[in-house]
Amino acid sequence: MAVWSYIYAVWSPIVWIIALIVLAVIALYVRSRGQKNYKKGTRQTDIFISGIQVPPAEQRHVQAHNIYWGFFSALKGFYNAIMRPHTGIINDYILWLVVIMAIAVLVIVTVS
Amino acid sequence: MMAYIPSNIPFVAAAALIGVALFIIIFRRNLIKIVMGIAIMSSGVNLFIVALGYRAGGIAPIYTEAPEGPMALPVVQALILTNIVIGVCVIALMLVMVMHTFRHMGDIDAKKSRLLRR
Amino acid sequence: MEHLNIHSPILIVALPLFAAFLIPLISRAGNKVRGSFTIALLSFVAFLVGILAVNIYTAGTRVYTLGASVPELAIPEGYIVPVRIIFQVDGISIFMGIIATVVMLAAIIYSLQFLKDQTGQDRFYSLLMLLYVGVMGMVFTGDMFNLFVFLEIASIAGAALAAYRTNMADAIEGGFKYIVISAIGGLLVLFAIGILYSQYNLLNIAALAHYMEYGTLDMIVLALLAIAFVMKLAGVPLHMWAPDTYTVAPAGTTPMILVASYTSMYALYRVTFTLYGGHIDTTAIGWVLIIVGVLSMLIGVMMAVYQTDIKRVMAYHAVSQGGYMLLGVGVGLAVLNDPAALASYGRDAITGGIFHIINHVFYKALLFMTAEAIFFRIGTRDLNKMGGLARNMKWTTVLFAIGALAISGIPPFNGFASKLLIYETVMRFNPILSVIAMFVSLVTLASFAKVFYSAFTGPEMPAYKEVREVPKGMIIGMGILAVCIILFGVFPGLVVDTIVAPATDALINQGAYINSVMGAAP
Amino acid sequence: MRQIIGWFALITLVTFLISGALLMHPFGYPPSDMDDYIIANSQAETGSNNVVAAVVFDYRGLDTLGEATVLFAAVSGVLLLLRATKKEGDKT
Amino acid sequence: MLSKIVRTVSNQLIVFILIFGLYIIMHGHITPGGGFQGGAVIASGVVMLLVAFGSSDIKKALRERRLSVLESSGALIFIGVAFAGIGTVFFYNFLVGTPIFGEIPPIGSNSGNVWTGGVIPLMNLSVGLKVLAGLSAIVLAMALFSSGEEMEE
Repeated sequence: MAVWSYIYAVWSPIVWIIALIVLAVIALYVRSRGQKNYKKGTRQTDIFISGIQVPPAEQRHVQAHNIYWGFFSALKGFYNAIMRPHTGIINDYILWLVVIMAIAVLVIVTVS
Repeated sequence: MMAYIPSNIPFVAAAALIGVALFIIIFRRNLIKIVMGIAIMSSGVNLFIVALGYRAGGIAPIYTEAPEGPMALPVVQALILTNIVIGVCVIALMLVMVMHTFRHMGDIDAKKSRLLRR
Repeated sequence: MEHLNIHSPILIVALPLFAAFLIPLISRAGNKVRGSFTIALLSFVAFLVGILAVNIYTAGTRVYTLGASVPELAIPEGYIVPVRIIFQVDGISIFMGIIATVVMLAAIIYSLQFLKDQTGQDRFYSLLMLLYVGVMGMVFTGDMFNLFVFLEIASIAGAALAAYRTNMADAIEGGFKYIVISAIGGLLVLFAIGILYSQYNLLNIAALAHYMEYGTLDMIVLALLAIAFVMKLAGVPLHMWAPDTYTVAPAGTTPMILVASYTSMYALYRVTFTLYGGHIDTTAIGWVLIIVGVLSMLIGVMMAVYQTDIKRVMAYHAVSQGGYMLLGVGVGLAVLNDPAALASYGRDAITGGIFHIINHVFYKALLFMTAEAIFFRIGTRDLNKMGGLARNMKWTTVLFAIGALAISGIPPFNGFASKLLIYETVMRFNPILSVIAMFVSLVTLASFAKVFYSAFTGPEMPAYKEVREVPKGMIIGMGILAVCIILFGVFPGLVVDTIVAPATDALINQGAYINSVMGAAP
Repeated sequence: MRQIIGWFALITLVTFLISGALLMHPFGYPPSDMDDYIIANSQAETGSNNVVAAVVFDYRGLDTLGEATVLFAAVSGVLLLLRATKKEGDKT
Repeated sequence: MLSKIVRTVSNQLIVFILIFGLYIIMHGHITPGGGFQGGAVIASGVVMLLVAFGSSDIKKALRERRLSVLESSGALIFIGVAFAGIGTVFFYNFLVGTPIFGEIPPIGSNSGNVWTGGVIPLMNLSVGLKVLAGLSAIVLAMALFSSGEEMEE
């Protein structure tokens, strides 16, 4: 029931969950072996950026717009290409429909 | 194929009407004109479907005081009755949305009154 | 009980319809009365769906002829073709029905709290019921024109609901786009139905499939129907309406509009497998589906990473995940006429594609609901303005995490189960496609990591110090879906064997569908 | 660019639609298996002289119910969209 | 609001429009017409009144709430008649052969009899109610919106 087997692989979520629990136990054990003399709220846990003034908490949050900035700038050409069709004009949506439908009719009639 | 051209004119007219409607919907930016295009397209489809049911020399499919003769097909007439009402409903709803668009944006140009893109 | 069983196909459609007509009257008695009435009626309908499902899994396809003297009398005595409208419910119909019913229940429970102080509630619930009726009618009917009528019901109700927030200009725009797209798609479908009618003088799907000759006109019809349905299910490059509409629709309705688009996917499968199966070049059509699927996956996910509107991210992911379904079923369709390949992986590919529908609808509905929960509390959908919400909205955070992990294909949630099936089978068909699918899954994870990071983690924003957890009703609505996600992820074998395998068989076995109506013909 | 693509696609599609219209059965001589049954039997089965009414309300009654539903949905939608939204505590 | 001539004429004309619409609705099963067509005729009469008298006057007479109730009840009667046949099958024409609208006309061309058609006249009536209320409500709502008046909730 929980073991799900077909041609290639056997996949059992129960085994996966058990493995996950075992791993979690190991991780907790390793964590509990760590140093005990760290205290929250002292200078030990303060942020240190090579001596630069640390901004207040509200400004430290990276905005969604800036996440994966490198990814987008690397793929700039690709994004420019796929952004162009997304005009948001309803006429263009219908134009796409007509174009694809014309192609589909051509393909289906010529193939068969 | 050529032999059918004179007798198949109603179907051709309906197909042409759909083409005209698609032209309007693609090339006209005015939202009201888009709605008009859909109305024309609806009429084209209705014309096409009701023309399917015509029988040469046929009479309306009603037995009350019916003269002799073959009857036109009744199912298509029921179908377009349904589609006419659907068309009216769709157009009413679209016009309400165009009214709201105008109220919000002060414009019914599809290119100028859009907020959602990309 | 026996009576209920016999009439269950029509009762499942007619009772919500009755409720939709009654809701404007009943609303005068107050919001509580309307809420309990809606929930009670939907629970009863869910019970009927259960009865019908059990019956179909044991006894096979069910035929219900409306207005005949006996429900099973599909063809009038002594005649050769069906005349009346026939409801024909088989494995895949009831599969879609189960999806719609579960999502509808969750959406109604969620909306009861979500809309508590809003205006226009009576119309809202009425239209939501009509959307459900449209979906159920589309999947149960065995008649082409009836399919069109229910498609239009679903479209009109969906468009009106998408534009529910009339104070916002973008809501109106999303609704307008949806209704224009639906109207044109619907008219093209109707034109195609007219051509079919002119050739065979029939409207019943099984009878049409029985008499199908596949001439030039039928090819034009296939193109019209297929492309119109591809647009309604938001396959690239006809997907652009989907983000616009899903983004603005209020929470309870977005999942139902999503279900309505997958109902169009059902109609596409019905057309390609049942109506034209056995005539078309399945390899070519299968490859068309695969190409549309791969394009949807890639472009959908790449667009989703870029977005900064939380619902728009999810809407583009809906496009992308739709690609998985098309990919799986497309692979199965491509090898449909090759018995060896079909038995070794084609059937499993279709199973994976169909299984992904139910999984995707559940977690995407959950994600849309969590996004609207955030909107409900902070009044914006912009990810740039969010941050630190996990501190005050713990349940929402947990539920969002479940949905995000499920959509990214992390075991043991349900997304992994169907994605694994698709990867494995597509790998044997063409390894490159499988690699693309895995890459898309990876980008999906990255995209949801971005959403999770920018909305829930981080320091507490000063503007959102007073934000509270959403009301209990909304959490219950989301919880139903979350429980389904976890159960489906932990027991995938059970789900596949009970509800997905019959759906696959129903798609592949065209002869059984035709026989259940045309078997009685002399 | 857009104009050219649009015209090209439109002309292709309409050409196919028109050629489809030409390939159809000659106007006035449709095949009529289903309709013949209805014309022959509607009076005996439904008692209605008007065959179209018999089709609309009896043979294809569910379509008419659907059509009434569409009208209901449109009215609900119009009244929903044109509702007064000035109530207190109404979030947009 | 238009001139006095228009108002007076439309006041007289609405009666005939109502009668004609009702005739089309009730004879739907023997002559061309039916619920939708008759309902549309009556709704066009309402539109005529709307044009002649202006939306604010009509609003007092035709409350949108009443129209909505009328529409719901039309739809409920329709689906109720369909449900009534569920002893056999949904949409079964259970009135054929009974005294109410149940007579079978002579097969072939005949002069027409109102007491035929089974459930068809009932459905015509309910659909007629629904269509006249629905279309009037749509037009009224749009007129009120474009004239800037608030509708009652």
